[in-house]
Amino acid sequence: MNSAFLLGPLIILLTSSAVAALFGLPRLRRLLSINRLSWLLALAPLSAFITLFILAPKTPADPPLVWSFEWLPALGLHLGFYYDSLSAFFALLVTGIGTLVIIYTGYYFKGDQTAWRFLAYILLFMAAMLGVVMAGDVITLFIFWEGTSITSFLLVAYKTKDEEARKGAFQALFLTGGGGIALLAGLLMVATVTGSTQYTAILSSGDALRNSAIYPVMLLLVAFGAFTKSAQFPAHIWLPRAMTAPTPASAFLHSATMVKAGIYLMARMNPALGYTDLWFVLLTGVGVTTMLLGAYLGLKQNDLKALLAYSTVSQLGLMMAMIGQDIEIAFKALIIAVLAHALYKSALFMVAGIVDHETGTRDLRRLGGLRKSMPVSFAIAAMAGLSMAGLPPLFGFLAKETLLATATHPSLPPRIGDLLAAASVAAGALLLAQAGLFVWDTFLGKQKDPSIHGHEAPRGMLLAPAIPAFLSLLLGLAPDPKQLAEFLAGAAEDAYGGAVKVSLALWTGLNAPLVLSLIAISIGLVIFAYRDRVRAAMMRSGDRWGFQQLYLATLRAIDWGAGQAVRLQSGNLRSYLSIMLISVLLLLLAAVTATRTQLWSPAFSLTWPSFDFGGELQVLRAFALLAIIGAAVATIALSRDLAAVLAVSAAGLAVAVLFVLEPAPDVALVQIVVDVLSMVILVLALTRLPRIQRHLARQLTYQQSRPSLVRDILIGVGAGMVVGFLTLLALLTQPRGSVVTPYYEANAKTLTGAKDIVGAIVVDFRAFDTLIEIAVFAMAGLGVYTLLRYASRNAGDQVASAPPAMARPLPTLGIAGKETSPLIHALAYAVLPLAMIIGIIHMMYGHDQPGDGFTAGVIISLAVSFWYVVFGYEGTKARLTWLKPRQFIGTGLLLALITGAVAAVMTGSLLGSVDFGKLIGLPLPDGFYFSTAFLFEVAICLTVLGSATYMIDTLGHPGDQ
Amino acid sequence: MTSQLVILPIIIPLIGAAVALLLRRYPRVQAGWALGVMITSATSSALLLAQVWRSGQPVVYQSGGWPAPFGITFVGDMLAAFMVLMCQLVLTLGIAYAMGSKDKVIGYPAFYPLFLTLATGLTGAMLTGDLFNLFVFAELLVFSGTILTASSDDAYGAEAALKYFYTSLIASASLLLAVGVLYVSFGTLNMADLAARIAANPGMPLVPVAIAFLLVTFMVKSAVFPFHFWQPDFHTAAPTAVSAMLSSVVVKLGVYGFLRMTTLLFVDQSPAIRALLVALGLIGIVYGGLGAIGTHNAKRMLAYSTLAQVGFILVAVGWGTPLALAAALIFTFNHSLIKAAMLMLAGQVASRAPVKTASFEVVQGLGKYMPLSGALFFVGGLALAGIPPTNGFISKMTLFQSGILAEQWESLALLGLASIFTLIYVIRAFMRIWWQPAAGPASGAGDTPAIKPYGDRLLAPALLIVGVLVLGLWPEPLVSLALAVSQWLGDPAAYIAAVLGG
Amino acid sequence: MELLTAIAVGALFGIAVFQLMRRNVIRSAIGLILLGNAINLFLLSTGAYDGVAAAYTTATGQRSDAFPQALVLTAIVISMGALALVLSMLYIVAARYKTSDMDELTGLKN
Amino acid sequence: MLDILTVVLYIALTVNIVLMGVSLWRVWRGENIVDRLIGADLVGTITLAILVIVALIYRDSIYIDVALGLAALGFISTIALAKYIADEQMF
Amino acid sequence: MQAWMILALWVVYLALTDNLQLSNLVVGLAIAIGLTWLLHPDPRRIDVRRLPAALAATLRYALVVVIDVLRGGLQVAQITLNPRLPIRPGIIAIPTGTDSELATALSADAITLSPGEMVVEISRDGVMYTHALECSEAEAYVAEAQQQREDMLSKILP
Amino acid sequence: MTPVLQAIVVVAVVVGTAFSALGVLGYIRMPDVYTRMHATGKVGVFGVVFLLLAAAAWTPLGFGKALVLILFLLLAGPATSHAMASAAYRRGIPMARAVRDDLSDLDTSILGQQASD
Ligand code: NA
Ligand code: NA
Repeated sequence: MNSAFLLGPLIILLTSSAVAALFGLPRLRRLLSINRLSWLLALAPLSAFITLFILAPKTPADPPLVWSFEWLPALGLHLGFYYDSLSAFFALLVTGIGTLVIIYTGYYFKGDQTAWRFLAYILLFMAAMLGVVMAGDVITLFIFWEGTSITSFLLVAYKTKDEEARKGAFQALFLTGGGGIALLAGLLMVATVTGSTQYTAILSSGDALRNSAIYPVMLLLVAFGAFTKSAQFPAHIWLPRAMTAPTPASAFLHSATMVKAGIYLMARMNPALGYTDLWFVLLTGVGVTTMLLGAYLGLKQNDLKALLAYSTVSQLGLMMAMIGQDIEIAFKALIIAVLAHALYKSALFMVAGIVDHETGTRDLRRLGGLRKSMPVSFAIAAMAGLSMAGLPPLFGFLAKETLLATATHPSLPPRIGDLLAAASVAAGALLLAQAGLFVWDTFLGKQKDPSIHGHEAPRGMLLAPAIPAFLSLLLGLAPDPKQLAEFLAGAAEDAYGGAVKVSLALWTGLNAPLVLSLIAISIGLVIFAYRDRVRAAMMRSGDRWGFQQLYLATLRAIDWGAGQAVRLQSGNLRSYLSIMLISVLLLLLAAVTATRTQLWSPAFSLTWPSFDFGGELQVLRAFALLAIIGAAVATIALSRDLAAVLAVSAAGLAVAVLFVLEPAPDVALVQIVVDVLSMVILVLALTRLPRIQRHLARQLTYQQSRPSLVRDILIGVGAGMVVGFLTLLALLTQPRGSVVTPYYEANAKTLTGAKDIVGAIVVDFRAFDTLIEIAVFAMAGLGVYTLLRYASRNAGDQVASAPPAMARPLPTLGIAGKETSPLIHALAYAVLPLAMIIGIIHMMYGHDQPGDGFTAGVIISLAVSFWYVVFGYEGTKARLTWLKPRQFIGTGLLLALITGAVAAVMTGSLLGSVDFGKLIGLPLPDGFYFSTAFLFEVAICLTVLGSATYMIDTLGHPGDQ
Repeated sequence: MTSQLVILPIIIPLIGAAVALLLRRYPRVQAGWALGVMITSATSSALLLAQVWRSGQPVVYQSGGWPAPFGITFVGDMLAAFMVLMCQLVLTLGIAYAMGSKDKVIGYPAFYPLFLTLATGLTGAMLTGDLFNLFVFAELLVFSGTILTASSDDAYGAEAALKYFYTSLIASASLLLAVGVLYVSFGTLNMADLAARIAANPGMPLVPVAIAFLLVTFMVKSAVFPFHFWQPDFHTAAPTAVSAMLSSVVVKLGVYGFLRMTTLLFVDQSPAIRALLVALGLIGIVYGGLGAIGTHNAKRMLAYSTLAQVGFILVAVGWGTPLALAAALIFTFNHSLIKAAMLMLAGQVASRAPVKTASFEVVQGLGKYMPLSGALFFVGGLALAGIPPTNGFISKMTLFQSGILAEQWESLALLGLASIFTLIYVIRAFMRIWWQPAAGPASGAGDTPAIKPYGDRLLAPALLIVGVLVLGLWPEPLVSLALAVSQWLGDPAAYIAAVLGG
Repeated sequence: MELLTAIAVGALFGIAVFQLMRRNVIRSAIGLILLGNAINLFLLSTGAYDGVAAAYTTATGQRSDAFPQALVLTAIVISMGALALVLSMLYIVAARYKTSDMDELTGLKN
Repeated sequence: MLDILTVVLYIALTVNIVLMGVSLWRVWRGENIVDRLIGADLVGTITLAILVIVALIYRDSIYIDVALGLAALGFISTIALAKYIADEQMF
Repeated sequence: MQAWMILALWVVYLALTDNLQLSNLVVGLAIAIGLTWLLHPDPRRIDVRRLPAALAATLRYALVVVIDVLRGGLQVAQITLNPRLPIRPGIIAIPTGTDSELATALSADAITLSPGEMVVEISRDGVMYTHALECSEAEAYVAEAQQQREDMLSKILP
Repeated sequence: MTPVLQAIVVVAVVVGTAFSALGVLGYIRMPDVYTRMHATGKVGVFGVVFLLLAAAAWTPLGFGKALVLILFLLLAGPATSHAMASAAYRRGIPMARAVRDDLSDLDTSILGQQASD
């Protein structure tokens, strides 16, 4: 048999889901009623069922079908299938019941043409579920596993408007998703120990796995994943709340399939991970607790589906407990229990759906006496209910008998056996009572609510539950069908890892299990008889287990944490800054102390300013340093903002003096032009603040709570000490060497023709820095422009600026007002051309003297700003029509890049150095080279001019377009 | 030409920006031009990666023809080429989104130029082999991002941008201090040269100081706790086309930086750095996850989510084994696609809201009219939560696997626990927008919903989600690429030799 | 002299940081300028040589280290741009949120 | 090497430093804003003088180029500030 | 005016570059012409025949200003050093007859340059409101000096 | 040649610095901002101009450059003083010991108003 056929069912189901989804298109939707569509779509699971049946190993001796392909060779991962009896058993359940559910769906949603969505989801779910049970490796398993979680989420929340539905779906996803994370980790650990993700390897590596040091962890993780999925205590809480799903989904997911995924997984892993004490204790403990708890809670329910849900929880616990055992019969019990449960529970769910559908309620307190109006439903319910109650001659009886046989098996440790037996009896009794509740109180007895009138469901709808219910009876009555027994034995063997004998004979003689069974039945009947009183007492006792409360509390805790987390995001920039700066300081402290770094060298010696003659420049330096400190302090101490601006400007000038003394004339020049430009735009910005706000701001300067002031001072002192100390280290470190500077010094003249080494670095050696730097500057200017001319206008930002208050309005011309005096005009007329010439000289001869394209651009733009001051905004615009900042920026950047590109063509290197003048033989003035560097300077100048003009222009007149 | 390949991804967007600036009178031409530029640029980065991968050698380019370490070297090694391709792919889709966006800011003449300089800054910072040059590129990135956000239609854009810019000052100052300290100690700023000299003389006293400052720099860039405060604001208030870039690729600059620090510059000192990264990553995972749950706005939620997702990446970088580094890279790549798509979708929903905001109060229930967005968002959400068959699953799987192999049990446990947060916020957001009935302004009067008939176009996020699924179903290329990159990262000597020897 | 330089640079940096954290937005912008100045002075102090002559090829005597100077040139330009950008944002803040108080800029939180 | 020119230059430098100090003091403690502005302008001018003296001491005209920049720009800020003081607007 | 400007810019360029090579002359002229074209001042023609006289007047004007300035400088020095600070400051109105903006500007410049006087405001009809340290004596003297300067300026300016 | 040059330079430096000192002295001694500007204006003109002349003689600085700078200062200095004086007057900063004020007749606003600072 070609194992690739295994892909078939999956593809069929996925395709059918896509087909259903296509009916989301209105045009298609009109073609078929939802009823017919589901009949049509039911062919998909049916054909999958048939295919799987054909492919299935029929006896324990048949080898598994294995198919895989290399999915992620880089990590050695495969995807594939492993189709043995266990897989086939579950796969056939999935597709078999799936077929019925699809048919049922069509009736359930009759007339609701939007139900294509449901069909698409449930078929997708079916595919995922099939993938889980057929997976050939843990990765494939996990992929489909998560697929079932997601699709079931969509199904549970199908009635999206219903808050309960959303909550239930969320809870299910939260728990199964959390389990999924654990499962992934666990499975990856398994794969790591095994060295392979594939079952073929894993199943034969049981000893390695059990002996691994991380065995407990991986087992707990895998089990946690399985427990959440299979609603095991304490994750059982999601299942009843998932009953908000439309009944077809509940029937399928919450009885027959998805909740069994955990059972399947643990059964699958049993040969690899089982047979240890931990395994036994864990599965038995959790399973038994779940079994009892589910049975107990089920009896409390008024909602038919909730009742079924809890009884499902109980059965799942039972199955889990069986897997925990290490005896053959437990696995026989397991397989039979799964089958029995799938049959009766899906039937009951579908009947519950029919009742709901036909009467409009699922509330036991309102239902009753439907036997007459819904006889077929009653018959189906009765059959399935008897099976659930574990009464002969139904298949459920066999399941219970086998379970009790396991519990009383001699090879079990005595106390465990007693415990298991007692639990089984208790659960069996409670389940019987529940089954009675379901059947009796719905169909028999008196009609409780006269407004409820039952109608029998359509035949097709009845067909779906009838088949599994009838099978429950058939399998019970059939005298030990050999082939089926063989098949089930195969499945049990795959889970057990050894031979299992399965017979399906109902009657095994009068033995301990039968006695126990009779006890259970008797107790169950008593409880049923006194159900009203029992249930009332249970209701009074409240939800003592409180795991739902625990879940809600967990969510609340998370939400509380979330609230705290976002509260940290207080919105206060100053506190952000202080936290960050403190962190920086701590990090530095940690870095230095952790590495036990000796920052201070004993060789360091401090020299004081020497006042010997000839060292007077040192005095100037000392003065400049003191001036810097003074000016910086003044920026704090001066209460007027304008005075503080003057102080910062003075500090900048003092810094320039220090640069001169370095000596670094180039830097000093740039510092000066930038200082002036900064002051101009700072004052411009000051004019943009409304006076009221300016006054408020002034009051704010010293308005601060004492703790925060202390905090800021400490941060300032800390930061200052760090940088001061670093400066000291930088100055004292000896010998200091530079790898790069000697090269620049040696090659500036010869390779770039520049006397000015700094200039050579800026426009030649590290031209790329400069290129990007001017791009930054360009974007800054453009940004100012965009923000103030576009964003601010669009947002309707308004500065409520009062008209300028002149203390003395004069009719004469001076400095104020729209028109300034002729003397100042004359200066303006002189300064712009002068600035341009100076700028041009900076560009032409910048490689021999301080100044470069940047200073050129700033100087010219400052001259332009002076025009703004002198002639006013409109006046300047009218006079300097050639001043187009955006074009300047664009052209400048482009020119720089083109220059670089031309150099790239000519020298093979972007921003390389080419002297065109020399190349063409142009007779140029000494010291002027018509070279790439010159063009680059021009480009810089244009860009900077454009950008600085934007800054001045828009900060001065933000409202203008 | 082959070595020029490494600067093309930098230069093409820059040229594009300059030209776009001159095209302001023709907005459509400008937009088309920008897209063309970005596609070209992305193609060049793909070629770069192809060449590096094929040859096994980094493409080194000495700009201006000056030999290293004297000029500025650009190095397209596996890491840089990988990151750059990722960035440029997403940036291309960002432009595509912008073109279909209804934001007013898109219409400003400087929008596309700024977008392109953002690309230049990001790309350049990753390709440059010089620490100071990295500073300059990072500034270009900061400036472009700041302006784009400050001019956002969102009224809080300016506030967010201001906060970001102030925070970036800390990064910039730190980087410059690091530059100074390294220059004092080693006399060079070429990263390969530095790496060689630091390795030769690891005991230089100022090295820990430099490490601390560089860490701060990249922590700000990647919004690592406690340098993250700017991030939720900034990524929320930015125009959607931009915030999708910021939260997906731009934050990865820090990740790049951490990788360079631990695998090239400070190999000897890396154990301590790694330990710190693991701790910070875990804090980020918890904090970001909680923040995403606690916040009130879909875009903001995704921004917080980025804090957490970067946390996952940092943990992997901190583990530092070859597989962990590969996992970090896979995570990085996948998250870029996912987060870009998610933010675009959140923005798309906001673009149809009666008041343009992604605030849950406003967009609640709007999804009813946007089923396709919902489907895409759902798939994206699954990817974010690491659920198959999306690429997010591949990220999570390789991450877990690497943690298991590295036997990092404690961090793995915390990481696993906190990853449930993702599921919580993604699902809640999805349910609130697409399932919960509308309330507030969106509910409108009577039957007519107060929803704008047209919003941003879905093409870009749809393409991204297709990518999310394709990479989830067929992860082989990405995984083997990431493995190749991580293998390359294990050999700093090759990087140094390629730069200094060539 | 080194000590005085270090103290001045440290003081400048510390005051810059302090100013950056003022409520008054103008003071904060002033802090930005001071910060740039302090960092540039620090960068210059990393120069490898105690120069007595400017870094020109024609100079005689020990030249100052040209390399940090080139870096400082770039840094100055960038901080200038930063100032302009910050000021324009402060304008919007004043116009849009009607405040000059950093503490009132809390529209974005949680 | 202590020729008279050197002595004079150093004295001039010292004097200018003192003058600068005085001017800075007035910027700090000016009686009104214009007074401070005068002081600030004076600071600029004295800086200019100091730059020229430094150029004379180094005997290098490079510093004059720096001075040229300051000279060509310093007054711009002064006049712009004067405008601002006069009517709270620059333009 | 344009030729004046070209000439002035050319001279300034040459002075600043300190290079009289032919190529630099050409480059300088090109720059001067380019800048003039860019800034396009009032297109007033100049009379070439008046050029020598104008240049001579300019020199004399400069000399007068320099002498004024030096003399006044010493005066102010005396005042400043005098412990009694003998000043009688005030603002006086000095009318000028010129209507040309440039002439007004140059006059104001000269007045302000001379120590002891400083133009505070200028009325639209050319009256200089001048702050003087010694306003009682200054008025007549200043007016006279102003007349002298105006005569010369009228020769210089077209 | 050099001694003569040195002598010229010494004189220029001494004169220039002396004027600067005088200017600053006047800045301190004069009673109001207007009178102070008279004094400080000297620094810009004399102090710097003489130093520039010295520089032209003593450093490679060309005379042409120095001359341009000087001429420029001769224009910019007065203009600056003028602007500051105008600003002070318009701001309403009072004159001390003033014996007359021809401008006050033109002042259309309430006289005697004092500026806040
Ligand atoms: Na230069
Ligand atoms: Na005067």
